[in-house]
Amino acid sequence: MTKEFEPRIVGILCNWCSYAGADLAGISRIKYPPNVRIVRVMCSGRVDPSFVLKAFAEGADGVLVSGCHPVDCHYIEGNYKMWARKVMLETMLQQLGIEPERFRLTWVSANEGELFKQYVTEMVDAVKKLGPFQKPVNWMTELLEHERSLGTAVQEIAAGGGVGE
Amino acid sequence: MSEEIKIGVYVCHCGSNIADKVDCAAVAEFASKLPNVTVARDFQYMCADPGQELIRKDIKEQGINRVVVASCSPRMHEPTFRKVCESVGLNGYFFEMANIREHVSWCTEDREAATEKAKALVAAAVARVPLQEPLYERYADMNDRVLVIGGGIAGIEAALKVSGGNKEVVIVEKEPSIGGTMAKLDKTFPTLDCSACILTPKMVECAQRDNVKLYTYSEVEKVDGYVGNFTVTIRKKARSVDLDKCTGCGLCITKCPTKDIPHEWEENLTTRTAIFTPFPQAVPNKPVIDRENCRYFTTGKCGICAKVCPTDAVDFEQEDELVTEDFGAIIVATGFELFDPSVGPQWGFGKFDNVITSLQFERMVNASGPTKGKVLLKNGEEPKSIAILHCIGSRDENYHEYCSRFCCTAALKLAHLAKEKTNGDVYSFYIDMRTFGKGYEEFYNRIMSEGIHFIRGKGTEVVERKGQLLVRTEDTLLGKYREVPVDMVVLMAACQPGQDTEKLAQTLAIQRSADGFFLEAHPKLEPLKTATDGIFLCGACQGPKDIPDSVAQGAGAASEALSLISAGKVKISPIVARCDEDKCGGCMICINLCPYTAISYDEEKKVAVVNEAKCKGCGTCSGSCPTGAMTNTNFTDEQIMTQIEGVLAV
Amino acid sequence: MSDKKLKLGLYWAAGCGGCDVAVLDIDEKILDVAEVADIHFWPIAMDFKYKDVAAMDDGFLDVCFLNGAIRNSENKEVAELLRAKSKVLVALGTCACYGGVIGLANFCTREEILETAFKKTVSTDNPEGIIPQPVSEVDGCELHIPEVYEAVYKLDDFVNVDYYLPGCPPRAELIAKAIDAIVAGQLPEPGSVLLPAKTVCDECKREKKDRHVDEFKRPWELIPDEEKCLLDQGLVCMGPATRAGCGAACTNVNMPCRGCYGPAEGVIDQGAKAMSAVAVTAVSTNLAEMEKVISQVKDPAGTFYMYGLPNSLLRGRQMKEAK
Amino acid sequence: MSAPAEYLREEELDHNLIYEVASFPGGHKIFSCQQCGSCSGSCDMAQDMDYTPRKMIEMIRAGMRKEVLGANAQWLCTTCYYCTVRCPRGIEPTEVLYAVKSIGIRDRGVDPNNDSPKFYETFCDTVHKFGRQHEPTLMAIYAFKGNPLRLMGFAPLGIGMLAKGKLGLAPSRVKNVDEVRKLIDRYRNKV
Amino acid sequence: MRYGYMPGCSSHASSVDYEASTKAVAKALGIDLVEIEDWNCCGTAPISSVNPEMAVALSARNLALAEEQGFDAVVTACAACFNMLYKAWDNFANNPGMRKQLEEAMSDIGRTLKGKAEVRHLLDIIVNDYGLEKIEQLVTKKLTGLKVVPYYGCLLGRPKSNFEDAEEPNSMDGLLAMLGTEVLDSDFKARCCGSSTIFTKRSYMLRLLHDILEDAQRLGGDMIVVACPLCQMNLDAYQTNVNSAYGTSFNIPVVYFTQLLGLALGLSPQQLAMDKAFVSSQKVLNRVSNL
Repeated sequence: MTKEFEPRIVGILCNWCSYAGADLAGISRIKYPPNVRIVRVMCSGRVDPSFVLKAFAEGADGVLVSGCHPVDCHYIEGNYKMWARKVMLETMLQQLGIEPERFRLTWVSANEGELFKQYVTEMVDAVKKLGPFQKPVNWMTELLEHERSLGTAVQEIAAGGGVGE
Repeated sequence: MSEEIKIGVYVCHCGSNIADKVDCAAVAEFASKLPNVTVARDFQYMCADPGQELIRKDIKEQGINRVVVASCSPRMHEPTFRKVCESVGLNGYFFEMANIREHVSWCTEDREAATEKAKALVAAAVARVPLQEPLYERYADMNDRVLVIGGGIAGIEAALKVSGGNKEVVIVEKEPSIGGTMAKLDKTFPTLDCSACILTPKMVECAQRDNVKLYTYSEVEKVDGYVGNFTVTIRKKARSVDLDKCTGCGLCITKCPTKDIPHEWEENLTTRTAIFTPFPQAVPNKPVIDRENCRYFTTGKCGICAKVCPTDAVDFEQEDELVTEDFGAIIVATGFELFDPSVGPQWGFGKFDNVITSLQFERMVNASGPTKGKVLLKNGEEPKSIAILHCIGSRDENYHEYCSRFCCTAALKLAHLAKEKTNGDVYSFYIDMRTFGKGYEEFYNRIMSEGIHFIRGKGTEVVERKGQLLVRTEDTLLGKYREVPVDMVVLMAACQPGQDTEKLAQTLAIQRSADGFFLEAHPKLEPLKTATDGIFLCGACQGPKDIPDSVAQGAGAASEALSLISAGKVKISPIVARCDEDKCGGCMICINLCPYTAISYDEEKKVAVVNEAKCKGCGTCSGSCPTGAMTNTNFTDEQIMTQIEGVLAV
Repeated sequence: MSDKKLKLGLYWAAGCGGCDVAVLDIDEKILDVAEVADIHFWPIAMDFKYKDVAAMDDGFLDVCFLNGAIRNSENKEVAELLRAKSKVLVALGTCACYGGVIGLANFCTREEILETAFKKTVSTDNPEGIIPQPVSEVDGCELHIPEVYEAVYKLDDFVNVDYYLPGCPPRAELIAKAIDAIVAGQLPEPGSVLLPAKTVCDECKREKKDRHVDEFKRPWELIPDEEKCLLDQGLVCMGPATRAGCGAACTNVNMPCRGCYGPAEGVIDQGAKAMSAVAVTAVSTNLAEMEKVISQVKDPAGTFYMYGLPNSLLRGRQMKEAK
Repeated sequence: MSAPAEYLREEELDHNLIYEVASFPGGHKIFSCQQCGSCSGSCDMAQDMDYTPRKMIEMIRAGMRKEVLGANAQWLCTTCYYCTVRCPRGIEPTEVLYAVKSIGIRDRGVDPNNDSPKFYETFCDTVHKFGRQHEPTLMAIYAFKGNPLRLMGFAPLGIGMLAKGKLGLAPSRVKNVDEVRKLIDRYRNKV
Repeated sequence: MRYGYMPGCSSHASSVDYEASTKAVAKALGIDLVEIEDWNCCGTAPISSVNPEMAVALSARNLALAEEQGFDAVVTACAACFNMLYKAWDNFANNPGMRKQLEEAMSDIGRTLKGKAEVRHLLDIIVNDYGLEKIEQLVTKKLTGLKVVPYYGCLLGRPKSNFEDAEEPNSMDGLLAMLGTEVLDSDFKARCCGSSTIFTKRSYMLRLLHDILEDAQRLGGDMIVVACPLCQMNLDAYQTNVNSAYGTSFNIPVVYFTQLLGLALGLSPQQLAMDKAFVSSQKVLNRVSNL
C-alpha cells in the first residue's frame, strides 16, 4: 500500500480577514492539515475565476477561496462580487466535470482561526474522499503523447517559418 | 527586461519557531536549485540586524536584484524587508515574502509535511518575484480647508474646532439658518438647561469668526476629486434677499400680506409670512422669501417687502448661484429627521387634533414658541391629562428596527415639563426605559419622584370614544389590558435618516447602513471615518444621537480632519489598479464595481481611467476585467497565476 | 518579397467550411490575389492530392491558410504536413485558432459522440449498431479511415502557428487585409493575432450605463432596446470579453455577442473572464437574491466557452481515467 | 381565599413548548418577543382573557404548559389579526394562539368545561364527512356531543334561518371527498 | 384573466343572498365567474384551531383544483375563504418548509400545486380589475339619499392582503360613493365582529357587535354594507340578541355591497335576494327615490 493520498489545495485568501485568520490560527498554534497552500490577494474581490481554473489546470486537487464576512469587507463589498462569481463558477465547474467539493468560497474573519482550521479540515477530508483530481484526464494523454513524439526535426521546421527571411 | 534576474532567498529559523518544524537548511538547499536563484541561505533571525545585513550585503556584492524572505507573515515584516531593500537602492517591490511560520511551522504537526509545504511556498515566491515591477509610493498635495455639511450642533461644533486650529472652514446648511434640531428644543436633558442659551452663543460665534464661512439656504451639488483635493460645487439657493444689504430689521416681515403659511420650523403649530426668518435667534438673522407662497412670485403683484425695505435688500431677480470651493477634508453632519407617525393610523396622528409629536410638544413648551410656553389643546384649553407614547416607529420592524436612543430620556424631560406646566396627570407608556447616559438614570429617578404614571406597555392604539381620547395598552407588569382616557397624546417619534441622505451618499460616494444612516468605516475603531478617505461623519446622520454625543462627535470629526490636513501631503499606496488603454474595450464593467468611484470613463478615448489617489488597490476591478486591461499592481494576473503554478510545483 | 508570385495553400480541417466561403467572399479581390499569388493547394476549390503536397520541398509554400480544428488523425497529419511545407502558417477562423463551436464536443467523450452520431439520432438507420473503426475489413480488403480523437484540439496544440485570424467566420475584408499585409510584407511579430487589440464593446455603439442586472434573460424573452447595451438589459453578451474585428455585427442587429472572435489580447481564458464580468453585473448585498439572479444564466460553461473550449485552461469536461 | 404562595419550579416547566409552538406555520418568530404588549393593546378581547396574548407568549416561553393549554385566551381570540399586523417584532400572535389551540385539542389539555374544542372537532368531522361545511349537521352533532340545552339556545336562530331559506337542508358534497378526508386524516393523526 | 369562483360553504346556506347577488351582479357586469369544480371547505378558523396545517392543506387543494382547471385566479366573495386561500398561497410561495409539506400532501391525494393561480377577493375584482369608470357607465339608478356605513371587518386586509389596507380599508368607500350613497366613516369599520367564535363564546362577542352597531347608529347610517357572509350573518341575525343583552333597539339593515351595486345596476331587490335578511331593508330602500 502506498502512502495515503495527500491532496494539494490552493487557498486564495484576502489580506485583511482570511489571511489574517490563517495567521491567527498559526499564532494560536492551532494545528490543521498541511494541504492548503496559500496565495494572498488584497481582497476576495480580486479573485478572477481564471485563478481557480488555473489551479485545477496545474493539478490542484481543490481550491479554497476565502474572504471577509459579508458586510465586513475591508473594501466594502469586494466579497459580494466574489460571491457573484462563485455562484456562476460553481455551475460552470460542475459542467466541466469538477466535483463541487473541490471548490469552496468561505468567509473567515481575522479572529476566526478556529473557523479557518475547520474549513481547511472539512475541505481536505472531502477532497481526500474524492481522490486526486485527474490530470491529465484521458483525452489529454493524446496531446501529451503527441508532444513527446514530436521529433526535434519537426520542431525545427515548425520554428523555422517566417516570410522573406 | 534585459537585466539578468538574480534572486536571493533567505530562510529564517525564527529561533526555534520555524526551525523546530521546518528543515530550514533543506528548504534553502531546495531553493538554491530553483531557476534564477543566485544565493539561498538560512539564518537564525532574518528580521534582526545581522539578518538584514545579510540581504544588504548580497544585494551589494552579488548583484542580487530580487529578494525572497521565507519567515513570518507579510502582515508582520513585509515593510521591514522592503525598507532593507530600499536602503541599498533596490525597489521595495522587488521583494516577496513566503509565510512559513504562521502558515507552516505553527500550524503543522508533521515536520516532513511542514518542510514540504515550506518548499512549495518558497517555490511560489521565487516563481513570482521575477515578474514583480518596481513601484513607488507617491504623495499628493493637501488642501487645508475643511467643508462641514450641515449646521446643526454637531456641524457647528466641528466647524468651531477646525477654525480653532487656525484652518479655514465652510459650513453648508440647507435651511435659511444654522442651528438644526437643537434650536427647536426647549430644555435639554438631563440638566434641564435651556437649549437656546447654550446653543445660540455657538451659532453667533460661527457667524463672527473670520475663518468660518457660512453658506445657509445652500446645498452641496457635486463633489469631485479625492482626499486632500476635493472640489465641491455648492448651490446657493436664491434667497431673494441680499445678505450684504439686509440689516435684519424685520420691517418686511411685519408688512408681508401673506400670513397663513404653515410654519415648518414651528412644526406647523402656527403660521408665518412669505418673507420670514425661521426663528428670532436665526444666524444669519436675515429673512428669506418662500417663493412658492410669495404673492410676487405666484401672481406677479405685491412686492410690498421691496417697497418697505429701507436698504433695498429685497431682490426678486436673484437666481440660484453655483459656487465652487476646494477642500482637503469633508465633515458630514446632516443630522436626522423625525418619523412621520401618520404612517401608522393606529396612533391617530393627523386624525385627532390633540395627538402631537414630541417636537411639536417641544415647541409648545418653549417660551418663544407658538403658545408662548403654554401646553394647550386645539380648543385653547389646558389638558388635564397627557399621555406620552414611547417607541413610535422605533424598535418596530414595521418602521425602524433600531432604537432611537434619545427618546426615552427626552420623554422623561417632556413628562417633567408637562407635569410642571399643567400639573395634570401625565402617563408615560414605555417598552423599556433606556436611560444610558451620564446622569440620565438619576434624571429618571428624579422624574419618577414627580408622580408621573409610568405604564410598562407600548401605547398600541389611540382611539376616540364619545369625544374622549383613549390610549389602549397592556400594563404588562400587571398583565392587564388598560384603556387610559387622556386629553392629549404626545408621540415620541423615531429618529430617522433625512430624506436627502441617499442623494448625498451618492454625491459623496459614501455608504449607508441598512437602516439608512451613513455608514462609518468601523463601528468601534473608526466611528467618525467613512470608507472614503477624507470624508468624516458626526452627529445623528450616522445614527440616533443626543446632544452630548453629537457634540463629542463634532469635536472628534474636527480632530480627524485637522489631523489629516495638518500632514500637508496625502500618501498614495503604490498598490493600485492601472488600466492599459490599448487593451481596454471600454465595456465599463469596472466602473460600477469600484466602491470608491476611483474609475471613470474617458468619453473621448472610450477607456476606463483610474484615479490612483482614490483607488485603494483591492483589485476587484481587475478580478472582473474581461480584457485583462485592468491590472492590480503587485497582484497582476500573471503574478498570481505564476504563484499558483509555484505552490503546485512541489 | 521578391517579385515572384506568392505560393499559396488553403486547407479545411475540422470545421463547417464557412471560412473557405469567407475567402471566396473577398469577391473581386480574389483576382488581385490571383495576380500576386498562385494557389498550390486548395482541396475545396481544385483537385489536389495529399501526395502533391508531400512532394513539395519543405517551406515551398509561402503562406498557408488553415481553417478548422483538429478532430482526427487526418486533420493532424495534414496540419503537420502543411506546417513543414509552409513558410507562414495562418490559423484561419476560430476553429483553427481556438477550437470553435465544434470545440463544444469537449463536453463529451469520444464514445458518447460516436454513440450519438451512429446509433442514437432519430434519423439513424444502423440496425447492427456499427461504429466505423480506423481499420476494418470490407470484402476481404483492409479499409483505413482516420481515427477520431478523444477531443477537439486547436491547431497550435500540434503545430507552431505564425498568425491567428479568428472569427466565425473571419470577415472577408479582414482576410483581404491579411493577404494585403502578406503581399506587402508588413506582418507583425509571429504569434500575433491579425486583429485590433480592443474588444467588441469598443466597436459597439450601444449606450452602456447602469451596469446592473436584476434579471438575466434569453434573447427570445424580450425585444431589446436598440440604443442600450444588451448586457444592461439582462442579456448575456460576450462583447466585453471578445476581440474586436467583427464591427459588432451581432449587437448591431440586436443580438448579443457570442464571443466568436475569441479572447482579448493576452487573455488566457476567455470564458472565465467573460463569466467574471457578467456575474458581477448582478451584484447586490443580498446573497440569496444574487444567487437567484445569477442562476438565471442556465448554461454558463456552454455560453462562455461557446467558441473556445479547447482554448480554455481546462480544455473541456474533466473525465476520469477509464478504469 | 388567597392562593397558596407558588413559585415556578424548574422541573415542572416544559422548555420544549416554545419549540413546539414555533414549529407551527407563523410560529417561528415567537423567540424575538420583546414583551411590549402591542398585541394585547390591539386586542378587542384582551379585557376578557384570563391571560393577555403577551402573557401567553411569555408563559409559552417559560414552559408553563398546563397553564397555557388550560387558559381561555386562545378560545376568545377572534382571529382578527390586529396583533399580527402591529407586532413590532413580526410575531404572529394569532398563529401562536392557533398553535396553542391545536396542541390543546390534540393533547386533550383543555379545561373540560370549555366547549370550544368540541365545536371545532365537530366542525372538522362535518367537513370530513361532506368535504364542505353543513351548518344543520354541525349544530345537531355539536349539541348532542355536549349539552343538548345548547341546541335550544340556537333554536330561535335556526328557525329564523330556516324560514329565510338560509339553512340548506341537504348537505352539499364534494365529489372526491376521499381527498378531503385524506388531508384531514393526514394532519389529525400527526403527533 | 380566467376567474375560478369559490363560493364557500356558507353560499349554500347562511349566505344564499350574497351568492345570489354576486351571480346577478357578475352577470350584469359581464364578469365571467366559473365555479371551481369540486371545491372543498377552505379550512376556516375552527379547522385552523384543530390544526393550522390541515387548514392550509385544505385550501391548497382548492388552489390545486383551480390550477388544474386552468384558472388564473381563485375568486371568492367570502372574507374568511379569502383569508385562508391567501394564507395557503402565501405559505406555498414564501415558506419553503410549508411548500414542501403542501407538495407532499397534494401528491398524496394525486394533485399537484405549482402556486400559479392568484387568490383574489370579489371586491378587488370589481373595484380594481373591472374598475369604477366602467361600472359608472352601467349604473342606471343612483342611490342618492342613502347613508351607508361600509364595514370591512378583519380578514379583507389582515394579516396580509393583495388589495386592502390592514388598518384603513377603503375599497368599498369609493364604489359606494360612486353609486350615489353618502359614505359614513366608522371607527369600527375594520374591527372584528367576532363571527369565528360566535358559536362558542357568544356572550363575549355580543359586545363587539354592539359597538359596531352603536357607531353606525351614532353616525346616522341607514344601513351597514359588508363584503363578507360571516359579518353579514353576525351583524344581522344577532341584532336581537344584542338588543336584549344591552337594552338597545338597533334595527339596522346589513346588506352586501353586491346588493347595493345590483340595485344601482337596475336589478330588483328580489333578484338580489334582499328579502333574506333578518333586519329588513325595505323601509330604507323605499325612502330612496325610484327604487
